[in-house]
Amino acid sequence: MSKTQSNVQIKKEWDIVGARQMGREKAKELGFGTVDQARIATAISELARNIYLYAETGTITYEIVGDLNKIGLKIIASDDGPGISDISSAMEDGFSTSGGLGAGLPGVKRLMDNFDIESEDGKGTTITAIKWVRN
Amino acid sequence: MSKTQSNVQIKKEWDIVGARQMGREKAKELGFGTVDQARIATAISELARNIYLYAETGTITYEIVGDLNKIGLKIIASDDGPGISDISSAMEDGFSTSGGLGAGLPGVKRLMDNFDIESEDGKGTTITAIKWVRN
Amino acid sequence: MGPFRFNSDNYRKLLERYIATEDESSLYQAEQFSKLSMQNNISPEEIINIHIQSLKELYPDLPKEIDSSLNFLLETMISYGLAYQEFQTLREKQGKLESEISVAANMQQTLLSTHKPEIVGLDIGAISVPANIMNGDYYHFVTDENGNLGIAIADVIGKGIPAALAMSMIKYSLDSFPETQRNPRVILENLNRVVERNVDTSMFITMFYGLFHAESNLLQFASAGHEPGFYYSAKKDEFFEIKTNGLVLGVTNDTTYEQFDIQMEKDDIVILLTDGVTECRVGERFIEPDEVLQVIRNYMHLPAQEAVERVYRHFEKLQDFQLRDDFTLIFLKK
Amino acid sequence: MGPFRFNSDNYRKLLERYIATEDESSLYQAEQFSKLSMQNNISPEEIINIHIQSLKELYPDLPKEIDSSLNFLLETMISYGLAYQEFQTLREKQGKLESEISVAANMQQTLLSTHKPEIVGLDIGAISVPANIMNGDYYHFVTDENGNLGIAIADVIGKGIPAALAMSMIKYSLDSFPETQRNPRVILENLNRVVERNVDTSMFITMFYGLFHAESNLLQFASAGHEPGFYYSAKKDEFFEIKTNGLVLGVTNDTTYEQFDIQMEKDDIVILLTDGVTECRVGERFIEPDEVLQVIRNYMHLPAQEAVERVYRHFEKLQDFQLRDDFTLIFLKK
Ligand SMILES: [Mn+2]
Ligand SMILES: [Mn+2]
Ligand SMILES: [Mn+2]
Ligand SMILES: [Mn+2]
Repeated sequence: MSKTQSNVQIKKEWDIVGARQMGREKAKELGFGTVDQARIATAISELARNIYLYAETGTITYEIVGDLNKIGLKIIASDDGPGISDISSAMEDGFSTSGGLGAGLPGVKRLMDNFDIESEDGKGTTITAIKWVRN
Repeated sequence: MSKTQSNVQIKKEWDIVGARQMGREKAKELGFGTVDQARIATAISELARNIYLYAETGTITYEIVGDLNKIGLKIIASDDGPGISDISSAMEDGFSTSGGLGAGLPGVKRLMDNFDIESEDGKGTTITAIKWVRN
Repeated sequence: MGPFRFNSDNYRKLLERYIATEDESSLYQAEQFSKLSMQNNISPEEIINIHIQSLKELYPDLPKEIDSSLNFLLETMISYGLAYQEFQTLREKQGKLESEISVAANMQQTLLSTHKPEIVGLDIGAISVPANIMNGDYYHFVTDENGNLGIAIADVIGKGIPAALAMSMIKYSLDSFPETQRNPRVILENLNRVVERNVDTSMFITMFYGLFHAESNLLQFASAGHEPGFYYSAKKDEFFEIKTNGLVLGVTNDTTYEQFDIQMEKDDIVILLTDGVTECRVGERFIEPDEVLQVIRNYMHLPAQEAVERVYRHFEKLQDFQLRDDFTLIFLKK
Repeated sequence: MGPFRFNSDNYRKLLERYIATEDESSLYQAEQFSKLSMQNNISPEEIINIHIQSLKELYPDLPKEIDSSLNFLLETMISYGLAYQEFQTLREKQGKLESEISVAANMQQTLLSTHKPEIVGLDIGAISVPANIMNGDYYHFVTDENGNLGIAIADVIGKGIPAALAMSMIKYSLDSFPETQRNPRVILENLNRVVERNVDTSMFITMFYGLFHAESNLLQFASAGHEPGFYYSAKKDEFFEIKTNGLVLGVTNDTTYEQFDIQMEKDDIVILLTDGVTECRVGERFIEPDEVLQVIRNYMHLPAQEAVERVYRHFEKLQDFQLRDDFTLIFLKK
């Protein structure tokens, strides 16, 4: 298993692909099945794309988490962008943030097991999501 | 092309399969693509299953219809069963008639291009649906 | 061919049989399998995965390109899986909302319900049926100590919840007018101000208000743009349209209404209605006024309540049991 | 890697590249492809079909078993395709319903709006914020010719559209009582009968009604099971709970209410509220009564309107901007 934390900078659209790839590799290493690997990659896609579109630059961080009983992959997407002024709207279905093309944040929440968002107007956004390996 | 009208009697569950098969063959002969063949078979399944479950016996009739410009397959499902007392409810999404397993009549309507229903309380039901070959 | 449990072994077995025989029976079972998997909240991308696993078990030497191609397909299904999950959430939400609306509709029915009074020498029939769950039509009877009868009939232009709220407003405003001041013209002028003040300009309310004097058999009335009713004169055996004029409620603050009257005689009938009766649609065409009167004529010899119910049932059937608009009909028979 | 049009050629090209390279970039584009196909209302079974066609073009000698297996997969996707189409219908329906509710909410706001009166020697602040779109809390001020102030504050137990309808009823009933008869006890007894007659037994309404006499500074009040407010005595620099008793509205027809009074003195404050204030939840725990009073104390030196707004903003933040219940707060400062 590689070191427990690593990250990918998001600056251009191409970096979204890099972030997905890193996530998929980590997921494979941890023993996630094909479907979950694809779900994790899609969630990262969404998060990285949000950074690219709205904050311009930011970071996707990968962390292996867990205890004796379970193990999982934590994805942290953080940026210093404009922040999300209305979080409860952004978490509503149908209120897509990627110009109608995305599954939006509710999609990320569905793809992963845990989901947390912190955002302050003008001070950026940090989204943390975990997926647990199914036994 | 075979004769323009034929039919399958529905008396037992096995007849549903026969009705689907006949429908799929007709559809293939008429030049429907694979997806439309599967849709027509599914619609017939639904109609035949309704007959089997609620009217016990009935008939699925196949008719080739059209004019110089278009050609299609007409499916007529008729029975002398108890009839549908509340047609508008039966045509509502989520009000499934096959014990939660079916796509119900709204499903048949979506799978086909034209849809018509006539039913009288205690006097049976006749459902007519047409699918047109896409050019 | 009985019911089977949802699991991937079943899928593999069905798939194997289908590949061997290409029979319709396996496809029928494929359909049953997919319905069952939907009942178990299995997403479409999981079906693709089950397909891949089954194929690998059946063909351990599956060409690498095929395996690879199926992974690609699985990837395209993830978004569809999300849509499928959103669908399930939405269906729950919709169910809740619908039950909320049906509670509100019940409440509205209680709130707006009116008691049909017994007036000596006047036979009253009234029916009001909503096209959807909530009724945007309204009628109301009120009597004073002298046995005079006030009759309101109204129609909100607009449907659903906003229309229901507007109707509650009309009801409570009407209730709040003192019993002694039941002059049709004045009532409409007061209501007009209430509506103008409280309701969005995009919502209009039409209303007819009548006051029947029990002793003199005089019906006084005024109308705020409401669908004209009919007066049947028994002596002439003829129907007359009840002509009025008057702006719908809520347009301007200072609208005034003109008051009219009809001297009712024995066996005469006053017929009040909303446009859900006269603009009844049969297929693509609207019904003709003469047809409406012919139907009324067929039943008007019956007791008033039975008559309005028969007329309603006639139009319900004519419209294939699918009302396009709320339907309200009142008969006042001398 | 720019945007591309939706067509099956694109799918084939992407698939071909992925089979050759197995690179993440193709999978990213697969995701984009599927989102685009969803925008074009392409059903999942059509994606399977595009996949089959692409594979046949890439491998004209595709093994018969593989072809056959994919047809089987396609068959299982037909039901999912139906669910997908139902989802689109439902989304439209939901959109309509939501806009209907928002129109109704706007109307409710207009209908229930109250004018905050200017009373010499009394500083009034009031705020009411719904947790969802429609407000199930209600407050109302009314003055008579002697400058006395009637204050109503109410909470429907129940949310959404039915609660909104119930509140309209309360508002119109209140409006219909003659101005001269503003005795709190009598008002609650009358309202109780209206609610009992008109509203389903599963819906309860709590209400506090107060009458402030401008000349004597006496506040008379009665409560129908409403959340107790607080009385701040400036002389003692202490808060007292405003103790009352009385059944919620609508339980039995003949409920009677006890009337209490408070003699207000200079700088005293009467604080009226709904349980959305006192039962404010922070994470998993309810806030303590002392914490509520501490927050009130922090802002009560401000002008009454500013004070209630500051208290609201404090609790809004504490609850992560997600109210669990409608929030209504009134300050009456001598
Ligand atoms: Mn209407
Ligand atoms: Mn109408
Ligand atoms: Mn409430
Ligand atoms: Mn409350």
